[in-house]
Parts: sequence; structure tokens; C-alpha cells
Amino acid sequence: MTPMQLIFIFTAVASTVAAIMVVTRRNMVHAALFLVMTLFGVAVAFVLLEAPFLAVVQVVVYIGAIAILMIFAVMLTRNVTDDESGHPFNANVRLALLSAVFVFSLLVVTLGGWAQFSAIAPFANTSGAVAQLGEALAAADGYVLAFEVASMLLLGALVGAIFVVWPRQAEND
Amino acid sequence: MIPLSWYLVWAAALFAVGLFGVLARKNIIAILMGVELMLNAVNINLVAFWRYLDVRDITGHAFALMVFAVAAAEVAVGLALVISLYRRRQTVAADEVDLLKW
Amino acid sequence: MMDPLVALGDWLLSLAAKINLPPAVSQVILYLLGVSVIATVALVITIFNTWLERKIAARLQDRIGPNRVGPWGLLQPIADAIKMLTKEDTTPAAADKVAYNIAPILAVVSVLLIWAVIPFTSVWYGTKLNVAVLYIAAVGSFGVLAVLMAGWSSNNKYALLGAFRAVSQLISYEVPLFLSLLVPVLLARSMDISVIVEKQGSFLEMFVVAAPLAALLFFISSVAEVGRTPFDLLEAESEIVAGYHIEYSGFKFGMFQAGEFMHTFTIGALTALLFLGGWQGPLVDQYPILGLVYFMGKSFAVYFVTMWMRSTLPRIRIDHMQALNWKILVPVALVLLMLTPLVDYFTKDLGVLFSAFPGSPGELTLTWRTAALLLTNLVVGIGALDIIRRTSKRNTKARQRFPERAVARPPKEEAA
Amino acid sequence: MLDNWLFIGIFVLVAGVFPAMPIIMFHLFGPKRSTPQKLETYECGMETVGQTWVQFKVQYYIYALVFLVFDVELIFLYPWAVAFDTLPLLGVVAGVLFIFLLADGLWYAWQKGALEWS
Repeated sequence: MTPMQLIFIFTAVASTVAAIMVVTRRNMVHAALFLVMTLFGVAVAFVLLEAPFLAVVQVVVYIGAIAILMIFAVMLTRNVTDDESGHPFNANVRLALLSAVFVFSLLVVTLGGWAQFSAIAPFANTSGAVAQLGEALAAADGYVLAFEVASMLLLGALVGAIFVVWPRQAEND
Repeated sequence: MIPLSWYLVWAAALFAVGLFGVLARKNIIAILMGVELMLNAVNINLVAFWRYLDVRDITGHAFALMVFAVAAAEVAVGLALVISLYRRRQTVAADEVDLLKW
Repeated sequence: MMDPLVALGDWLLSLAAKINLPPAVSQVILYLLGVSVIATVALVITIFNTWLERKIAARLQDRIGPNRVGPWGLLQPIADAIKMLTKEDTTPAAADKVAYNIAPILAVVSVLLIWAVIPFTSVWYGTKLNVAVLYIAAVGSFGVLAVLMAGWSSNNKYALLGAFRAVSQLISYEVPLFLSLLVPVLLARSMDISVIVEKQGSFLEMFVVAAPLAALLFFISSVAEVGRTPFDLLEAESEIVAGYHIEYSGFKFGMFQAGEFMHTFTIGALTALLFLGGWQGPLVDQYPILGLVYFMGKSFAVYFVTMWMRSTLPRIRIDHMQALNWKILVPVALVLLMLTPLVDYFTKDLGVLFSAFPGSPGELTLTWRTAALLLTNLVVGIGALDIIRRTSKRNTKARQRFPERAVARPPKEEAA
Repeated sequence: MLDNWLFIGIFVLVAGVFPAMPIIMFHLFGPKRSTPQKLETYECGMETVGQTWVQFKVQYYIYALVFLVFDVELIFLYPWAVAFDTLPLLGVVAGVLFIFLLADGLWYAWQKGALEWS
């Protein structure tokens, strides 16, 4: 077993356990902190996959922004009766567990039948990936449309979210 | 070296855990966290395929970035709805908000 | 001339090869040594800075500053550390123990990690990442998390409120910070800090000449990131209790302070690297060791400016703090970012036009491009100042309708 | 390239140990004379009233929201800036348009009054 494999196994196990904590913790702040752990594990995986740009993006976007927003929302909506006591799950918990296990085994079985399932990474120079990505994002035969659509999507999200969350006059009193 | 299958199985596990969270949790914010886990699992797959199949084809990277954008938009609007809902109904439990059920 | 540190590394590697260590292990050991050296250097500079800062702040305020412990009070930081060690370590009974203890460590880690990508000279650096600029941004987001964890885990209303305020300030100022970080990346076409430094060979090539406005935006928003005066309203010790670290005592509190001090100097270093040319300077090609002198000199110069600001400017109000960010810094940065690539693109081939004139076209292009970018920066900066002045005039008019009431005015002469 | 990240990984470990060491030592050897009063929540000597949870302003969420959107948009711009030398005019204009749309969102938030701290 190579050191890289050890690092991978450690990361994968830690982040999967953290993910299980995310969906089972009653205390939502704890859940959010475990979510941060999982997301960090995914960032480590991106490094192992030689995509360091996505690894830092993962940390900047998910840990730096999305997780913070989640914690903010948890604190803005914290209800005394809601998080410390009471059951975190709804009535369908058994069904949910069953379907999660089903989806997992389905995915593994389906992918297991694929010829390249246990492929080994080809030796390749990945250092130019960021420049290549930037070029592709702004090229007419690349993803320039997706680039602009992403911008529109985020603009829409910003406008929509502010519209939804901004208190109307009637609510203020 | 790490075979591709490890990444795929791990991503499938994360996806399943996220799915369980989405289906089973009461708290809407927890459901959104489950969605984030599922999106992350997708991202691992995209990047793993990029690395293991063809490094010159940057599609995996580009789509992973799109997933980031979609995740951010989803969280922004979703949490805004949760906060707005909380201020009107004093609840963040998904099964207490079933006005659109019928 | 062989660099002493590189030679030392080679010698250690050969030594490891002699005792038949596998190359991977010796590599890890070498990295471990390098990491420890960099981290120690960062900490030692921080400790020195606590003394320097008090000394300079004192001189600026016409005081003497620490002068009892050791010559010129140089041993004051050690005395402070001993004092801190004798304080009691309390963890509030209601606190969330794990998060409460991790938060101060995370606060230091988030700053210390930046030092992994800082090049001290052309050959002394931790490591070269091709995403170093974004790496710095990523590491900074752990600092935000540390603040939020500290505030929440203390289980104290004031701490939580302080954390909310602190986080909203930190993330707000991250926007102009990231926006202005994009300008050096755009000018150097690389996110690698070593490459960014290499592109700033001469004085005219320094990015502060081509993009002074971006440098200013970067500097202001980084100072706000650290939460130093004039942006220290999170812990305004004379007004509110303490902010998010109210429940911390002893060394854990010291960690937050150490993180803040280290961050301030790190900002000086980053400004020096990204905008002032880092280790570049005259004669640096012959004597690479001079690079360290230049880098440290530039860093301490920027650091001195932050200290100067600290001891002269009054604290900013919270609504002003947010307005400064969202209504001045971010729009200015956005306009600058829209113009910079266009100007850059259209002046890229300008040298060809002037190739009929004497002088090498390449150099001419560079000068023209720098001049055009400088002009853009100045136009945007002066335009922004003009708009601010006009809007503030409107505000003064509004204020004149409700004239300020004199609090203590001596009775008028004719009344007497 | 993974070599660089091995260095970063070791740095993460060492950077964690550096501040943790004094804290642990302090925890072991520092003075400990705690009383229940000392471990109470610090509120200037007053008894704590009610829960720690207090109603926060929605303002905090709005700032975090605008930050999130800007953050994600900027992520797209960094590779664009790195590849700037090879971009055609269309690519440059696409990036500028992207930033313009970003500015639009800020303008909306400003007009809505969402950026005021009240």
C-alpha cells in the first residue's frame, strides 16, 4: 500500500463518517461543522486527483462561503424547541435508509460492470489545466455560453434571494 | 496508485449519505446540507473521470465549476426561503410546511 | 555562487542517501525541516513585531513605550508570554468544549498557512503553487470559520453577537480583497506568487505603478480583514466588552492576538510581493541574498503604514464600515476590473505601431501599457473621489436643514 | 506537482501543532483554581438571562449572500485572467460582460436598500 493510498483511505473514511454525522446530528451547528469536515475531505481528494485549482475553489466556495451562509441561516432560524430536543428525522426514516442503501449498491454494481472501473491514472502533465480551463471558458467553441449563463444564474439567485428575504413594509411592525 | 474505483465508490457513498439526509431529515437546512453532499459526490466523479480518462479534455473541470455555481445559487435561494418561512411561520421543519401538498 | 540553504538541503539529502533512507522518507524529513523553519521564522517575526508595534505606536503618540525589560524593552514579549502562562485557563461550563478549543488554533493556522507560499528570495521559498493566490484566499476562509466557532462555542450572547459582526465584516471585505487580487493575476497572467514577483523586474514593472488603485484597495480591505484600527469595531475595547473572544483567557486568548499580529505582518508581506516586487531590486541577480533584504524592507515599510494608521486614525462606525465596503470599495474595484482587461488587451500590440521609432518595441510596449493602465487607474480613482465628494455634498445640505446643536457653547457676547 | 502539495500537507500538520503545543502545555501546567462562579458565562457580573439565542438581523444574511455570489463569480474569473494572453477579443469581452453582470447584482441590492446598515 503506497502512502498516497493511505492518505486517500484516511480522507475518504474521515469525510464519509463526517457526512454521516451531518445527516444524523440534532444540533445543526455541529452538523454544519461536520459538513465543513466533509467538504475539506473532498478538497483533499481534488488535490490527490491533481486538480489543485478545484481544491482551492472547493475551500473558498464551500467552506468560506456556503458553510458560513449555512451557519448564519441556522443561527437566524434557531428555534428553542427545535434543535436540542425532538427527533431529527421524519416518519420516512426507514424508507429513506433503504433507498439510500439501494442507490449506493445500484451505483456500485452498475459502475462495477464498466470496463474501466479499476483503471489506473495515466501519467499526465496537469499543470496547464487552469490556463486551459480559462481558455475554454471564454472560447466561442468552448463554454462561453455556460460562462455567461452561470453569471446570469448567480445574478438571478442574488436578486431572487434578496427579494425573498428582504422584509416587506407590512412585516416590519 | 489509487484505482479509479476507489473514488467512484467513495463518491457513491457520499451520494447515498446525502440522499438519506435529504429524504429523512425534518430540518430544511439539514436537507440542503444533504443536497450539498450529493453535489460534492458528483464533483468528485467529474474530476476523477477527467484525471483518469483524458486530461487534455477540460470538460470535467468546466462542469465541476458549473456545479459550484449551481450549488451556490441553490443554497442562496434555498436558505433565503427558509429564513423567510421562519419569520412567517416560526418553523424550519419540512413536514410542517405542506401548503403545496394538494 | 551557491545558495547556502540549497547547499544545506543537498547535503542533508546526500547524508540521508548514505544511511540508506528511502528517498521518499528523506524528502518528507527535509520538508518537515523546511516547514518548521518557515513557521518558526513567522512566529519569531510576530513576537518581534509585538515589541516593535508598541514601541512605534508609543513614539507616534509621544510616549516611550516598553523600556524596562531588557535593553530598549526588547525582552518585553517574553515577559508578556510568562505573564500569559501564569493566567488561569478557564473554559466556561456552558461552552461547547471541542469547538471552543479548536477555534484559537484555527485562528493561528489560517494565518500561518499563508507563509507556505511566500517567496523570501528567488531561491528561498516554501513551495511554488500554480494557484497560490487562490490558496491564500482559501486559507483566509478558515479564519472566518475560527471566528464563528469561537463566538458560537462560548455560549455567550455577547460573544455570538461579536462573532456575527466580525464575520459580516470579514466576508464583506473579502469581496474587494478578491477583486483586487485579480488585478495582479491579470497583469502577470499567473496565480503563482513567484511568477508574479518575477514579472516585476524593474521599478516601472512593479504592479503598484500599473495598478496603484488596486494596490490601495487590496491594502485597505486587508487591513479590514485583520480588524485593526480603524476597522477594530469588533473588539472596540473602550466601547463593548470584547467581541467574539470574550470568554477566552490566558494562552487561548493569546492565540487570537498572535494570529492578529501575524496577519498584520503577513499583509505587509503580501502587498510587497503582489504590488511592490517582493525580492526584486537592484543587484539581486548577482547576490540573491539581497532579495531577502529588499523583501523584508518592503514588508516592514507596509507594516509601518498599518501601525501609523493604527495610532492616528479614529475607529470607524459600523454603518460607515459597511458603506465604505459596499458603496465605495466594491464598485470601484468592479469598474477597475472592467477597464483593466480592455486597456490591457488593446495596448498589448501597441508596440508594433511605434516600432518605426527608435528604441526596442518590446520595452516601448511595456512602457505604453503601464502608462495606459496607470492612466485608467487614475481616472477611475479621481472619478470615484469626485462622485464621493458630490454625494457627500448632498449629505451636508441635508445636514444643514437640521443644524447641529451646540453642546457647550459659551454665551454670546452681546447677551452678556 | 503533488510534491508541492505534500509540502502544504506537512505545513498544515505543523501549523496545527505549533499553536496547539502551548495550549496543551498550558492546560497541563497552568494554574487551575476554578470555582463554579468562574465558569459562568461572562456578562459583566450579571446573571445570564434567557437563552444564548437572540434574534439576529436579516442584514447579516444579506451581506453573506452578496459575498457568496461574488465569491463564486470571481472563481470563474481567475482562470480567465490566467489564460488572458491567449484569449481572442471575444473572450476578453465575455469576461468584461461577466463582471458587468456581477455589478448588476450589486446595483440591485443597492437600489433595494439591502446594503444599508440600519
